[in-house]
Amino acid sequence: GCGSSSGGGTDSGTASAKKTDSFVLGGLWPETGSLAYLAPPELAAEKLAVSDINAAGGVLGKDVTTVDADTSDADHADQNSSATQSVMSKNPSFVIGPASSSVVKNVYKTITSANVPMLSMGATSSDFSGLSPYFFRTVPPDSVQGAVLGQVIAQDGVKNLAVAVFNDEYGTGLRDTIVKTAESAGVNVVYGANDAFDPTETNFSSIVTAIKASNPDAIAIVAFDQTKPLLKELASQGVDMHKLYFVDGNTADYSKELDAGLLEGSKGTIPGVMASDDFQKKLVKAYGKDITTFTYGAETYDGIILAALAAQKGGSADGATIQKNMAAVSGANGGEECTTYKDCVALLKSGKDIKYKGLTGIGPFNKNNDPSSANIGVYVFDGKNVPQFDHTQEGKVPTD
Amino acid sequence: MDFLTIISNTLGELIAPTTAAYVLAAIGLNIHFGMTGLMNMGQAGFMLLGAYGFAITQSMGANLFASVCAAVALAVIYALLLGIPTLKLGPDYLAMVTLAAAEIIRIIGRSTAMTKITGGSAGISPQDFTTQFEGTSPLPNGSTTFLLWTYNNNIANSWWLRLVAWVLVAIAALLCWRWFHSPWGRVLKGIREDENAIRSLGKNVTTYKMQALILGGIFGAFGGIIFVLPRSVQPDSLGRAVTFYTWTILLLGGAATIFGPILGSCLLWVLLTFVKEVMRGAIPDTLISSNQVESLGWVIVGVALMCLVIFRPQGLLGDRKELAFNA
Amino acid sequence: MTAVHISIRRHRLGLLLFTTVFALLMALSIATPGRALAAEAVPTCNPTATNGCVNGILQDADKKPIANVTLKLSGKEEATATTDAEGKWAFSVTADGEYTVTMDESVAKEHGLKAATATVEIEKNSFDKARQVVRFDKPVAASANGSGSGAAGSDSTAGTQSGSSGSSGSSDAAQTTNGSAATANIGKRVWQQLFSGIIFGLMLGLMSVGMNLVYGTTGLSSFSHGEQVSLGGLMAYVGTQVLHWPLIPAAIFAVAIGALTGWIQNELVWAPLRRKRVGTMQQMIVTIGLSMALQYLFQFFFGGDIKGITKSVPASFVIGPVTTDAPTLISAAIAIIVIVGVTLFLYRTRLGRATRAVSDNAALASASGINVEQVVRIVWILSCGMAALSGVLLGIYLNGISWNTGATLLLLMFAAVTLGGLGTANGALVGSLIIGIVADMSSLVIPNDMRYASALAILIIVLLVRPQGLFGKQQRVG
Amino acid sequence: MPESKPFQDLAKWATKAPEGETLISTAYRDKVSADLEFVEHTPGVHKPDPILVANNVTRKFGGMTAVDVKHFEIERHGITALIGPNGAGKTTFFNLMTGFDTPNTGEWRFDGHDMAHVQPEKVARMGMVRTFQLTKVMSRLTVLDNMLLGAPVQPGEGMFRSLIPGLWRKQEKANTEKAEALLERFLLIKKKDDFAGSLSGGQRKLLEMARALMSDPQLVMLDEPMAGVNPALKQSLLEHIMSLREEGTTVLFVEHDINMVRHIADWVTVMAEGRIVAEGQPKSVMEDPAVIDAYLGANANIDLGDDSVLDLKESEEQR
Amino acid sequence: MIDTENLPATATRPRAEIHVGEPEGEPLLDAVDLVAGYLPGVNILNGASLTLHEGEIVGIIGPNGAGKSTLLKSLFGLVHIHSGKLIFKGKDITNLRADKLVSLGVGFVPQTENVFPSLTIAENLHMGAYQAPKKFNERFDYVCSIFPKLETRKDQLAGSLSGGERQMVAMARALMMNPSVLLLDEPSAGLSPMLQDETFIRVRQVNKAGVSVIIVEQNARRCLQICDRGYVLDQGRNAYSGRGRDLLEDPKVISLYLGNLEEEVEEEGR
Ligand SMILES: Nc1ncnc2c1ncn2[C@@H]1O[C@H](COP(=O)(O)OP(=O)(O)OP(=O)(O)O)[C@@H](O)[C@H]1O
Ligand SMILES: Nc1ncnc2c1ncn2[C@@H]1O[C@H](COP(=O)(O)OP(=O)(O)OP(=O)(O)O)[C@@H](O)[C@H]1O
Ligand SMILES: [Mg+2]
Ligand SMILES: [Mg+2]
Repeated sequence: GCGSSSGGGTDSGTASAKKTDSFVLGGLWPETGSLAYLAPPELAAEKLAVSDINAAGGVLGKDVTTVDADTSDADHADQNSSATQSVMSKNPSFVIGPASSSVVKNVYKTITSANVPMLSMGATSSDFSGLSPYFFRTVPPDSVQGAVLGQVIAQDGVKNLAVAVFNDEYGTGLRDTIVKTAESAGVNVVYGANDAFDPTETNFSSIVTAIKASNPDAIAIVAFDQTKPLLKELASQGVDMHKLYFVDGNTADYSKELDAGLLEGSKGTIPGVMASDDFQKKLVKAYGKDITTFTYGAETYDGIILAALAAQKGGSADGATIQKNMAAVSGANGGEECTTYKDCVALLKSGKDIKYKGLTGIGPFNKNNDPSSANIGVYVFDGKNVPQFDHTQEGKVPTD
Repeated sequence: MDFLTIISNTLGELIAPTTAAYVLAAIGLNIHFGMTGLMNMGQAGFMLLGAYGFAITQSMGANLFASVCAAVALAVIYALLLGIPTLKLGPDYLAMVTLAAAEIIRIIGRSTAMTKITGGSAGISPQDFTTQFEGTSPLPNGSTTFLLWTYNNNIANSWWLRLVAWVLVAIAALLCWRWFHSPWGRVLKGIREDENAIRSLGKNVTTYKMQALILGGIFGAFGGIIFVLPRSVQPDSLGRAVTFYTWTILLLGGAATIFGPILGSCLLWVLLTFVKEVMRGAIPDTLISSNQVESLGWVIVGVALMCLVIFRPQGLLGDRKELAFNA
Repeated sequence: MTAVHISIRRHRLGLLLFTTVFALLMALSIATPGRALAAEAVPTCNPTATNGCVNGILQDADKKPIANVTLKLSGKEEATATTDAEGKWAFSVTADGEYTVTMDESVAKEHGLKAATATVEIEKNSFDKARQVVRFDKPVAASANGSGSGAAGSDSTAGTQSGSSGSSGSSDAAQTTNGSAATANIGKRVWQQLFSGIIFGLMLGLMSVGMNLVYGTTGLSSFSHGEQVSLGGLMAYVGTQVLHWPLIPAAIFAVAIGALTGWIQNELVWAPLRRKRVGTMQQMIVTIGLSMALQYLFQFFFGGDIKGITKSVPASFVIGPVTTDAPTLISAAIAIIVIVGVTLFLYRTRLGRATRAVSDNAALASASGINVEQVVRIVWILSCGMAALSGVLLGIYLNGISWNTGATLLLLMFAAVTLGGLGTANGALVGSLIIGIVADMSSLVIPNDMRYASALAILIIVLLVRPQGLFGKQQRVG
Repeated sequence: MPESKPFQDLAKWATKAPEGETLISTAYRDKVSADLEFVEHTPGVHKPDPILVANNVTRKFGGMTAVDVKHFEIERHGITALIGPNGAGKTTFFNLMTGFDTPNTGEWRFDGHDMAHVQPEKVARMGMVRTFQLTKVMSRLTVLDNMLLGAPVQPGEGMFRSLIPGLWRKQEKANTEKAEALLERFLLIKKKDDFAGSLSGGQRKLLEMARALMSDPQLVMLDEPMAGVNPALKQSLLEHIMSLREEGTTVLFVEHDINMVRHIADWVTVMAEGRIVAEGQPKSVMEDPAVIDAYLGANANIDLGDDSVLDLKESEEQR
Repeated sequence: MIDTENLPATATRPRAEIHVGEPEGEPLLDAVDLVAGYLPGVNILNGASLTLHEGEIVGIIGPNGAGKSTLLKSLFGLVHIHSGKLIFKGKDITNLRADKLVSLGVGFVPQTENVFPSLTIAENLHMGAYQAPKKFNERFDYVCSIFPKLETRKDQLAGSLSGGERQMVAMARALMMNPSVLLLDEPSAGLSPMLQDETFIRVRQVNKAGVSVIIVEQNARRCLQICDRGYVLDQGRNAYSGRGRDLLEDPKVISLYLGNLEEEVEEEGR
């Protein structure tokens, strides 16, 4: 009878059940390993969020403190656990991270069973909807972005589409929706509907040969950092580089990596309203070092702010309280819209209900603790290979 | 820096299920390599098969015992398939074949073509296969603090799992002790030294090697089950790195010793956690960024491993004398 | 195709469904406050909170845009639009509900379009339905879903796309298209993939020949050899991108650094270990530790992302059935020259023979007057230098190098040297070529993410037939 | 008359010999010499009571024929010496007989069983045990463990049975006693708890031979057992070999020490270039000019300290 | 007493004139009270001493495990000498690296593992001439005159050779470098009687050409026949030493180390 993950063990000794006013932010980041390049924007966002919160008077009048650990990647499952243990041993009020779906799978039970709410900024797997009352995410499931990109592809008149996708939960999940949407809108998927390449792939020449031989007039690339060598290989085999489609994992500034003009006209989607230059600059400043990708930066920031607001609203920084108030501060019950922690706290203090509208532009948490609605920004690469904001599309996240 | 949590986290690794899982895998490898001289560079393959066997049958609703049997059966079948053609290979070649075979299992397991069975790269989520195990726990719900450590009683990385894991380790160690000091163990050691000599004395070397391969594989499968129970089944989590850790554990502790794998595993994970915890606490991120701190932690662990072997090449419990007769 | 029949059979049911849904929606839209404004034709439409889009692109079967065709939107709101020079047209609509787009039948006939009418459903709040793309060029295969945005069956009222029911159908359809396309493509791909397999094999050969040299001299399988490769690539990156040197000096710098690390690690680690007569197994664990330390050291300095050594993409040209470029050919040439050089060194020179003698029996080699330490030192320097060189070439050929590029290729290097026969020089080359070709060619027949499995399977199969590898020699018993 | 008594009884009695006595009976010896007395001295001759019979066994390495034995028999309970120049194919012949190598052609029977394609371990279990010329000791096992491995059929060597010590303790003890007695005999008892890898070259030879004797084989094939063994010890071990026969063991050995061959062999077979070129009683074979020419050499009975040897050599070279 | 130093290298020394004890004069190689062993704390040599004069053949015999091979290996820098002194041509060579000794003109044939199995015979011999590759052809012809088989089999891998053939390769390899001192560890083991004799005669021949030889043998009688002086080693110490001939006839040496198989066989024969 103790099988449920939703924590039967309510009041037996977990520190998070006690009322407390010190908000301890636990962070699980992929600081080493194959996803390590995702860590800088996340860490920067964490720093920025914490400094914003503390600048606005902290949570419940106290500064937020952080405890961080490196989960590494799924290849180091042992590190997933020991990092979690490391963070949990410091009694966090709330845990932000990990970003990758596979790592989330490895750790979420340990965290949620201790009644500590956790929020993933990057786990897009649709399996995670309603995983646990203590599991939240600020990123919409992959079906949302996939649908938008699929339509963008169809709308551009693409007849034959090739999809280069890496075999990872993120990649194949997103690919499936893109393919489904695009096909139903009349696009012929000539490559990649079932084929994927290994995430550790380094040699893309035969993959590109296969893509080229399928004669696509546009290529969607669903990958992370592997995109860089893949792009060059595509270019060197003479593929039309102006009709590529990117996703949030790789819609990035390629001005340093590629010759100017190479990607001009290609498009990409990123969840969230336009990640403003301003925010990017702030991240770089908070991090103290140059950051090349900004993936999941905004999601991280919003996640932390939401948790801090939840604690503030509930009047205690323990896990159960935060969990109870997460939906409320995100605006599930309506409330006055506010966009910064400072403003939101002010509203809360004046006894109002709030609706935090953050950088990601997501709607309030729905019953699955997913964002109920989301924004998908569509970007077009300019002559310097930098993605420029084109338009955004908003919509409801399906709940089943 | 908070020393108490550093110490409790570090020492927590001593009893962690992961540590126990590695002990089991290393005990298996000890039978392979320490005893029989089989250079199995694919212990993770056995672990992955064990984990798949257990988790897939669990998610189909089989009972616990049947699932464990399935895991063991998979390991046995794999050992047979691998062993029948390849046991005649020289040690270095066998190493390569086992490494390749384990990698093939992982690649096939994670391929999109297998999504229906193994879950592909997403693997199998814990809610699909851990509930039954957690349900067998006699412990009450909630969490318990014992000495320095607080863990949930039943869920995920729990006391119940720790209990089961270490009881398994104890049984495995006991069995190994019995085997190592029996004529059977003596034949295996003889094969390790010179299989042709053993052949000339009328022992069926292939059978013995096969027995060793299967036995070590079964321990590996148990290690795999324990490894995935607190987390999820993901093919990448049981890849080459795991085999390398298992080897490191075995040789750190001392090959062909009973307590070597246990000590080696404890040492490795304690060292790793200690270094990383201290680094997290000791180096302010103003100096270098926190992901650099984490990388530096790994660098130090790597160097520490090198030093351990350099300064104690026979391992903690190994016999220095044996080194003198290394082939 | 049966798709058409299916959609016709569904007609009645669809009609029923449609009427109910329609009625419901009508009721809803009446209930909503603020009556919808009229639809309008716009140059481009993007859905927002207040408007949805019905848009598309009018192309003929050959994907040529059809300009100046008038399209009529009817349904909840009405408007007309004319396709532009690219064939694009768009309606911005404000009310949720059914819309039908119609054009002149004659146009459809003239351009061989599938239909002249399409009905879609707009729901502003939904990602799936805020925008509906209508394309009359829709191919038959995709319409097998029976759902879609309506252009399928000419006069079909076609239900709105229903998320889950379509998914299995769509992937099946994709499989068939993919399958037939694949077979047609294979002919085109064979030569190109054979070529890239050979090139990759050569790179692999260059990488592994150094590893094989170390194995052949000391019996040590070095797990840190992958990191030596990464090091070469990363140092070239430092040279070209950080220090802004031209490629050649950067490459020389990288090789020099690689060779230096070989020398240093021999002096600091391997020589003392040999002096203590530590077994190769233990030394192997040290290489695992070293590999770990190096990998994270790279990550410490270079971060986790992929670094490009060169920025620009070289101009490609076509030779016979394959497309290639100059750097690739030059890299291949360098690889061949170096590998052949090493082979000649091993079999034709005194020092080369000495390395083999040392691996057989170091004590006896020393008793024959060979300075064993010297030989091993040279081998380490050579091996690490070649690894660095291969890292540079690889970084250029693979368009980037990261902290773990070498590590991901390590297994293939091992496979290559084992396949060829451990410790044999030409074995490493032949083994690498086989592995490279099999890995690259196998994606013609099996899924891409399994292609390395096929290379490893080849290794196992070869070893079953020749347990000592292709070039290895069997020892006698007794 | 020894022949009137059943051998078996004698053999049993022999193992229970009183302390101090080495050679207890000469029953088998007498039988063998009686049997061989009238056997013709031609290569490939038939013997009255053969234990091993080989026919047309050939083995080629590349272009070279290492073994080409038309017909060969070993007399049961006899001590047969196999001699021949280096590279004659003696070791290869051993390898073929014991299944470590497969011949290109030929068939051979041991005790009436066809031995083609029989695995080496099976061969050993059938009672044909061999030693290796280039010694094979289990380096990282103690000398005693090396010996115990030589003991045949041990219940404790089963994977499951080994878990229950009760099943094998008793036998283990008996084996240990036997091993220690043998080690005593081979002057290795002091080294019994040392790793075998630490033995000197000669000691390894001794261990190898002692180990082969642990299993009381029917036919023991010794490949240069005494090369590198101290002459004094060698001499005392020869008696042991002779006593083996009285326990029912047949001995086939390769040796380059002519005195030893003369001393203990009942029958000598000479191999050269893979073929059996001569067979017979030691005395007569050693006098065969062909054997002297190809194997013993002209200097066999000359004091090498003599300068005449050098002069002879010089003149030979001048030619 | 002959002044060996001043004799032309090719001169024949009448055996009768060799003194019972050691010849006087500066020894070529002098090992004094060597203590050496493989493992820490276990000494195999417990103060063994040995002297080799220019132009001598010195034989070492002793029971198995006495430490004869260890002595040779320690002379050659392959076993660590814990204490004691080792002088070669007036220079201290204690624990000198083996390849350095080779360049000083010392050659060594180990007892076991004395060939490179994965090299061909020719390559093995190349290794023998490693420090003087130019002389290869000349020396190759020389060793092939001793062991003609090597010439015909020169491309066969040493690992596939028969025991005796290996021994030939080992001996030939050492002769390739044209050493001035030769350390031989059981060179005759595994060779056919004819080749054993041949080996001993060749040893005498090279000795006559000016090479000083230390030879360890279990074929003790043959060995002592050709030795100027002999040592009997037991348990890592010198037990007896003296002229080869004298040792050969010493009853104690015979009963403890040499045995009397030969006589026994001869008696039987009669
Ligand atoms: N695997 C092999 N490959 C090539 N030649 C071989 C192989 N094994 C043996 N030979 C050759 O076959 C011949 C016979 O070898 P074998 O070992 O049987 O000789 P032997 O009679 O035992 O000699 P010895 O008295 O020197 O031990 C030798 O010339 C040897 O070189
Ligand atoms: N590698 C080793 N490690 C430890 N002990 C060793 C080693 N090699 C030899 N010994 C021991 O040293 C002693 C002397 O060995 P050594 O080889 O010198 O004997 P030896 O006189 O040459 O005997 P043999 O005539 O049998 O060759 C032996 O007792 C042996 O057990
Ligand atoms: Mg032989
Ligand atoms: Mg010796």
